[in-house]
Amino acid sequence: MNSITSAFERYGGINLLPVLLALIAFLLIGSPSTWVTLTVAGLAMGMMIFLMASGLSLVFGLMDVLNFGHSAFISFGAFIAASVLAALTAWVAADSVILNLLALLLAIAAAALFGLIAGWAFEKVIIKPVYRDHLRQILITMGALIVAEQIILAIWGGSPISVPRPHFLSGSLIIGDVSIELYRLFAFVLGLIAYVSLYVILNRTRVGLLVRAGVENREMVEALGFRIDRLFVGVFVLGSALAAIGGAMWAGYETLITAAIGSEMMIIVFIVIIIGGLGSIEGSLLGAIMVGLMGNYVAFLAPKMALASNMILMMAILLWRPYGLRPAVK
Amino acid sequence: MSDIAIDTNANAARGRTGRLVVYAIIGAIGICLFLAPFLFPDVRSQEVAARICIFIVLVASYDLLIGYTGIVSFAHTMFFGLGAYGTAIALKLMGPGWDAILLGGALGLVVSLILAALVGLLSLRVKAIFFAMVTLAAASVMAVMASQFSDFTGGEDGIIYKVPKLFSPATKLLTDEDGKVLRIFGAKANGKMAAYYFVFFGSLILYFIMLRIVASPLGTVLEAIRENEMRAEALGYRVVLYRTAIFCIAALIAAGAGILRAVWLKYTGPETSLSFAIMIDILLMVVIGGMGTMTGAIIGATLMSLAQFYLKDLMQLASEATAGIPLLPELLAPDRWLLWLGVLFILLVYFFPAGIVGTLSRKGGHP
Amino acid sequence: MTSPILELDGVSTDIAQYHILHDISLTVPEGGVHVLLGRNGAGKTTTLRTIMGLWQARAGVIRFRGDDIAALHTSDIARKGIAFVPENMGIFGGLTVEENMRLATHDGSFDRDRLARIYALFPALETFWTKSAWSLSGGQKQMLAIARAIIEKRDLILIDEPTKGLAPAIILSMVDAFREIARETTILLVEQNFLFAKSLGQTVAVIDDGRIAHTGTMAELVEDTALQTRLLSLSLDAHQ
Amino acid sequence: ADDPVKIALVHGLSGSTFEAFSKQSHTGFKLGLEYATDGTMKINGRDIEIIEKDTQFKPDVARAVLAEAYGDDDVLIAVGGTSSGVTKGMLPIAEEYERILLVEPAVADSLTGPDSNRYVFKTSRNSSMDMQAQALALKPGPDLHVATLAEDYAFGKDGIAAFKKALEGSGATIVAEEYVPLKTTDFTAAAERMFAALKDKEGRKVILIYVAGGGDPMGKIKAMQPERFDIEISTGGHILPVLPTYKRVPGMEGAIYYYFENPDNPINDWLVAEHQKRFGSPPDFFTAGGMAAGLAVAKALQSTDDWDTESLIETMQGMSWDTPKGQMTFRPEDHQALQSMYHFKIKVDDSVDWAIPELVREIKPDEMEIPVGRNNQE
Amino acid sequence: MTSASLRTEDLTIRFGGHAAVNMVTCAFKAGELTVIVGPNGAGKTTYFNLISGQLKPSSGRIFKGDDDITALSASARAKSGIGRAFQLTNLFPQLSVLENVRLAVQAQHGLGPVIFRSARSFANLRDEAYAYLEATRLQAAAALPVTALPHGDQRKLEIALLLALKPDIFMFDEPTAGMSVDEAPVILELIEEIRKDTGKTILLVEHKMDVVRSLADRIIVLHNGELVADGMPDEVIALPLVRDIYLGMPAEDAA
Ligand SMILES: Nc1ncnc2c1ncn2[C@@H]1O[C@H](COP(=O)(O)OP(=O)(O)OP(=O)(O)O)[C@@H](O)[C@H]1O
Ligand SMILES: Nc1ncnc2c1ncn2[C@@H]1O[C@H](COP(=O)(O)OP(=O)(O)OP(=O)(O)O)[C@@H](O)[C@H]1O
Ligand SMILES: [Mg+2]
Ligand SMILES: [Mg+2]
Repeated sequence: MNSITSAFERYGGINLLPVLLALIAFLLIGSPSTWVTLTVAGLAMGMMIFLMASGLSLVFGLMDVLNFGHSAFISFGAFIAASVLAALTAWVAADSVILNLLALLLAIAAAALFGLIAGWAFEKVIIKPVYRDHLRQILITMGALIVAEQIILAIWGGSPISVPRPHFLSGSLIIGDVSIELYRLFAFVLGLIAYVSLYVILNRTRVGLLVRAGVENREMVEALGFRIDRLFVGVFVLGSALAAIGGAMWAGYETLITAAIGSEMMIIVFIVIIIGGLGSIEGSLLGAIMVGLMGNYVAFLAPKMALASNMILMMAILLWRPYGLRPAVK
Repeated sequence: MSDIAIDTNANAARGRTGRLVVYAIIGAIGICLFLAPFLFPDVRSQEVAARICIFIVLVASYDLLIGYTGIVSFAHTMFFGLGAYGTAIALKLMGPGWDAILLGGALGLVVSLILAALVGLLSLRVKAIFFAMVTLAAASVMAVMASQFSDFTGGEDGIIYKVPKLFSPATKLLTDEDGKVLRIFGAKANGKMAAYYFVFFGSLILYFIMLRIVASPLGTVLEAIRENEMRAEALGYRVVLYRTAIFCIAALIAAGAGILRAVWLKYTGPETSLSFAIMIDILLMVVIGGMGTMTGAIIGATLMSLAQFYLKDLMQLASEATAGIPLLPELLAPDRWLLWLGVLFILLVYFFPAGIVGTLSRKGGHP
Repeated sequence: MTSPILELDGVSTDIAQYHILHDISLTVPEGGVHVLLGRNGAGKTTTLRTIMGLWQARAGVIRFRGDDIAALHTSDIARKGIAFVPENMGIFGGLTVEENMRLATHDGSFDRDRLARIYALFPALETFWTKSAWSLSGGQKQMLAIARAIIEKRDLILIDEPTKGLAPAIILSMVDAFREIARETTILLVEQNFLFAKSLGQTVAVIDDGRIAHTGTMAELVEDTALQTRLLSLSLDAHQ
Repeated sequence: ADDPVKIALVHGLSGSTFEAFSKQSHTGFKLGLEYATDGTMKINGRDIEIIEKDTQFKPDVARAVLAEAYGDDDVLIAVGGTSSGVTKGMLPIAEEYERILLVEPAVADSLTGPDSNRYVFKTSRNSSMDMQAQALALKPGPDLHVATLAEDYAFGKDGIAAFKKALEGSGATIVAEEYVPLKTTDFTAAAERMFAALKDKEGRKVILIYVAGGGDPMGKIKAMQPERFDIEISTGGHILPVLPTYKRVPGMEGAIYYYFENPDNPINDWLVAEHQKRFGSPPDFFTAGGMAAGLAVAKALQSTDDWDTESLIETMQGMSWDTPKGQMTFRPEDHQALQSMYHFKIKVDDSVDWAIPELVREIKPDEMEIPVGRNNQE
Repeated sequence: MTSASLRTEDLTIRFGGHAAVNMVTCAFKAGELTVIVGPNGAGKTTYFNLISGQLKPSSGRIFKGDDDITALSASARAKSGIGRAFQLTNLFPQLSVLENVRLAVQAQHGLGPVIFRSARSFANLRDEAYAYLEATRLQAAAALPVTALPHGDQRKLEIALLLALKPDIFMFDEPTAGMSVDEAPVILELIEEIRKDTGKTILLVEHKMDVVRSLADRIIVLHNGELVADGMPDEVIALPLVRDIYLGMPAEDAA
């Protein structure tokens, strides 16, 4: 038993969980083509969830702020991207990959820019007065969420809005009986880029450390000569921008969006960051991929269980590791 | 030291006037609720008053957990729903009788108690955030079950049923010479009034039970657990048992509130007794009123319910009054009332950091 | 002596509605160890926190090297070269010992010589270098708090009761260490352990009930047992 | 000279994205009254006053405001609501106050079922109509193999049950029934299961999608290219904002409740023209539905002199009246309005923002066997 | 061995590979005041934590009188008469000073689970709590929240709580740390007071050698988790090992 666990640790420890999951699923599913289709779809789904969850994980895990308004950034990101794409219909529908890509990147950039600016304002007005006070955070961010959703309703109206998908990303890559949606491939790549950049920022600089220290004892960090308030703004803004990018990607995936798009994702986002462990983007990635894969496998093998699968996964992991898979903070 | 003494007195005096204000508000709300059928005979006010009564109980019972003991649970609506569905299903299956209310209500209470004890004993020893997630999971499982067993629960659509004759609007409690329903100050002494007083006194009893609990030695132990669990244990208090006990008590009271709700509404569905939206409402009411204060529940529940029912009308008036002015009428358009509710939350947090009661009486909640 | 590094002039501090410090005036000369004494609740901690900008002075001037720092943000005060070892030690329990130390450096890298000297002074820190700080013993936490303040050269270190909870051997070696540190740095020390204070201090100020009750040199105070008794009730404890 | 007659519109106007549907319904209702009264908004010389109430999409609020409308505002007829659950909670209030509740646009069959009562009339379509029409649009025969996809709750299951019933006797076979949890966003697994069930079958192979919420299952399954197994997708028509997503399935056939170009009658022509003129866009599902309700109220009021509830019920039972969707009839037993549905085929025209559900044929009420929910005659 | 009121047998706890308390076997008698000394990190607080139940041992056993209490929870041990004050102040921060002590008194009376009587109606509890505040000279601060107390007063409150539990076994973890010279004697007097009652056992962790000398009946020395010396104060202080690892100077200079 011990030798198994130590071998497990040696070859990557908990990072192997998704691989293990995929292996088990392979045995149960039987058909290799179906397995590949489901696995690729699950991975891409995981990456999109990662984009939405990582921001919250940073803010919640590092700054200890329970931001129920996070979903507003997802929604705004989605709607802004949709509007940009709608304005660039000609480019989106064009037969040129470059124009397609340009339109898509512009849409994502617009969402990210919004996330940065709105995140900054949000921190100043909403979050600042309530650091360290979870319940007031819930109240005030909930208030802000209502306001944000109403603003979306006022601007974009209540009917669903359809999001044009760039021409080069529609359809699937068909290899044998395997079908891989192109959009999911793109989401996967973008998620990976976001992950790597975040990893560098947080691990190659002292930012992560400082923020964690600041949550524990703000005064002491200031007495060491750091402006914790500016740091917090920075992290918050980063988290909001990620949420907005995630929302933009999600809008392209859903193709039909309503103002509730963000809040509908919140439960899954919370599950992911709790599975992953608060404050660590490695954890968020791991959690998101687990949830993505699990969702698809279970939906195929036992559709009745699909709804409960995420909850069960979360409970199982918490029983095994009460702080999640890779917490940055305990 | 002398300066400190003087200042403490001044502070205490300020706290005292604040507390007086709070008691005055509570008194006013209490009288309004007691006399609601006479003071506000219109239909909507009746609904609002009954809702306030029920939510005061629900919110106060939640405050036992979150404010007094520091337990964050998302399963409170689960117990509320168990009480409501128990009563509702019994009324539906057995027909409108007191036996159905008794049996269904008792069933709801028993199931709540068992579930609360299980959840509490199994998971109250772990970290707060984990417990919150366990309760969230439990609550969502319950919601799925309500949707799946639609033969009993009516699924998403809920169930409608009749209640004992005494509570039907057609019942005449008192009659005048012509045999018509007697009117007292414009209020009809009919079954509706009976139903309202059933809810009112039911809530009152539950509320008094909670008042006793928080003032009892048990209540002080709960506060100690909230403040420093490890130290409470070191003083000789079995923390897990206390937490489980209060979790069960809160669950029972919530289920009790659910019974009242089911009887009053004559309709039970996920949106009225099980949904996460209600959970959020409860949370907001607790925080607005002031955590760790039983009076906060009264103010929070009243304010929030009034806002949910009347803010829109108020805005209608404001919007009409400002008709000539540019921009303002659009911002005040009644359909945007939720926007202003959101703004209201934000302002409340700014100006009443410890909730209304907490801030007024300067008995700051814990940070 | 050279011009003072720190000067408090008529500083009064309120915490919430309580008036805690009244008209505190104090000069800390450059170099050496300077001691702030006083009984429990006298206001020593409050004085240090006021200097650090963690409480805002209601009135008065705080000059560091001639600049008024009373209105500055805590982090700016720290960046002027002032380190602070708070009463509750201010350890980041969620971080490792190493991470705690790293945050106290200006660029995240350590000066090997200084680190070696700190290891020699507090060997436990080397042993627990990669462990979470919350698992340290009470005394080890105190060591970490002091080590953080001296990991880089500072102009002024404010230390609040560093010897509490430390074993005698460590206190002894700290006397030497502080002497050495004080060669390049000025130390303002709040201390209850008169023995320790006596062996280090050059000047001394006594606070009572939020007011300065006495200022002078340590030598004076050591000589004058009557003064000791009056200010610190020292005679009550024959051993000291 | 007389007091105006009051009518309450009780819908969810805030708190859910469906509030847009309620607003369409209001617009339609007013247009209906306007059409019926030639713009005077007077019937039998009495003004009509419309009171709007917001249910906030909460059943308890809905019950309160409906009771308020009947009890305090003394309205003659109330119209609403938007979501089925909320509307179900409103039904007993109508009985309690002995006033008419006209259900529009909530769809559930159960609103005219055993829990309903004789004061409830319903102009909106119900799920059975959707699914029966959908089945007819598939032109079922022995070579047809269908896999169904629906959400796992009462609405989804009832819909599929109605669909299966409509196929009975046609020889068509259902090869798989997939139920996904509510609010599912990833349909890969369900699609794989349906592909597996269908791909080796001979004859026509169809995936029938019956998912009410968002999630765009049609687009997502289409992206997996079911045509490589010769599998077609079929789903019901949708509101205009959703129709752009149908551009991905040109040639798809199904049934739709309303598309402004499909019905051919003067009322619809007027509606389309007026709507285009006033709002710059064509009318949608719920505008048409609202208008049908408005016309029903107007016709009922115009047909009796005695405006009390009992005589109105008598008038409305079995009443036929003209709407933008042609003639509708309140079935006397359960007060459900029987109405036409439209068999369509998707046409993509790049100059139109959305995909056009081009009319194949009108499915008349008598072609569908809509189950009777209750019997108000007894 | 029955004369021992508290006894640990091969008591050991490991954190990872590191044994913070290692095979400590020791018995404490009623009426005896034992001072535990040792360098920082020697395992003194951890030893206390094991005895009072905040930590569970990896191996070894703990007896109170003749009963094996190794498996009991912290609360059960507190009820059985083992009381302690903490090294790092550990109180109920938002409650008032009086309320803190009242909670301890209430625990001692076993009145926690009472639901349907007002806590205020137990006037005796309040009076008793107040008496402990007087004993620790905290009566002036009775109404203040703990957060407003200066450090020294918080230490005193810690001790008031311990007194209120009326244990048979008192454990003090550096009670006078951070206390000024005029305050410390108050605490020492209190400890002397307890010692007069011969039924009580006192364990004290202390670094101030003058305090150690004036109070101790017996000294035990922990080093790296192991018990390295045990005996009369003068003997132990004179041991070269102790001077080496703990005092760091010739014993005569220690004062
Ligand atoms: N947060 C606070 N709120 C209210 N009063 C406070 C607060 N902090 C300190 N005080 C009061 O300020 C006075 C001075 O406290 P301070 O901590 O400066 O004393 P000290 O000299 O450091 O004492 P000690 O030696 O015990 O640490 C005390 O009377 C204390 O009650
Ligand atoms: N929970 C824990 N996890 C890991 N190591 C721990 C833990 N608790 C204590 N230790 C380690 O055990 C050793 C003993 O710690 P303890 O607190 O008992 O020391 P102490 O003798 O009380 O010292 P001091 O006089 O400094 O208070 C220390 O080295 C400490 O780092
Ligand atoms: Mg101090
Ligand atoms: Mg210790």
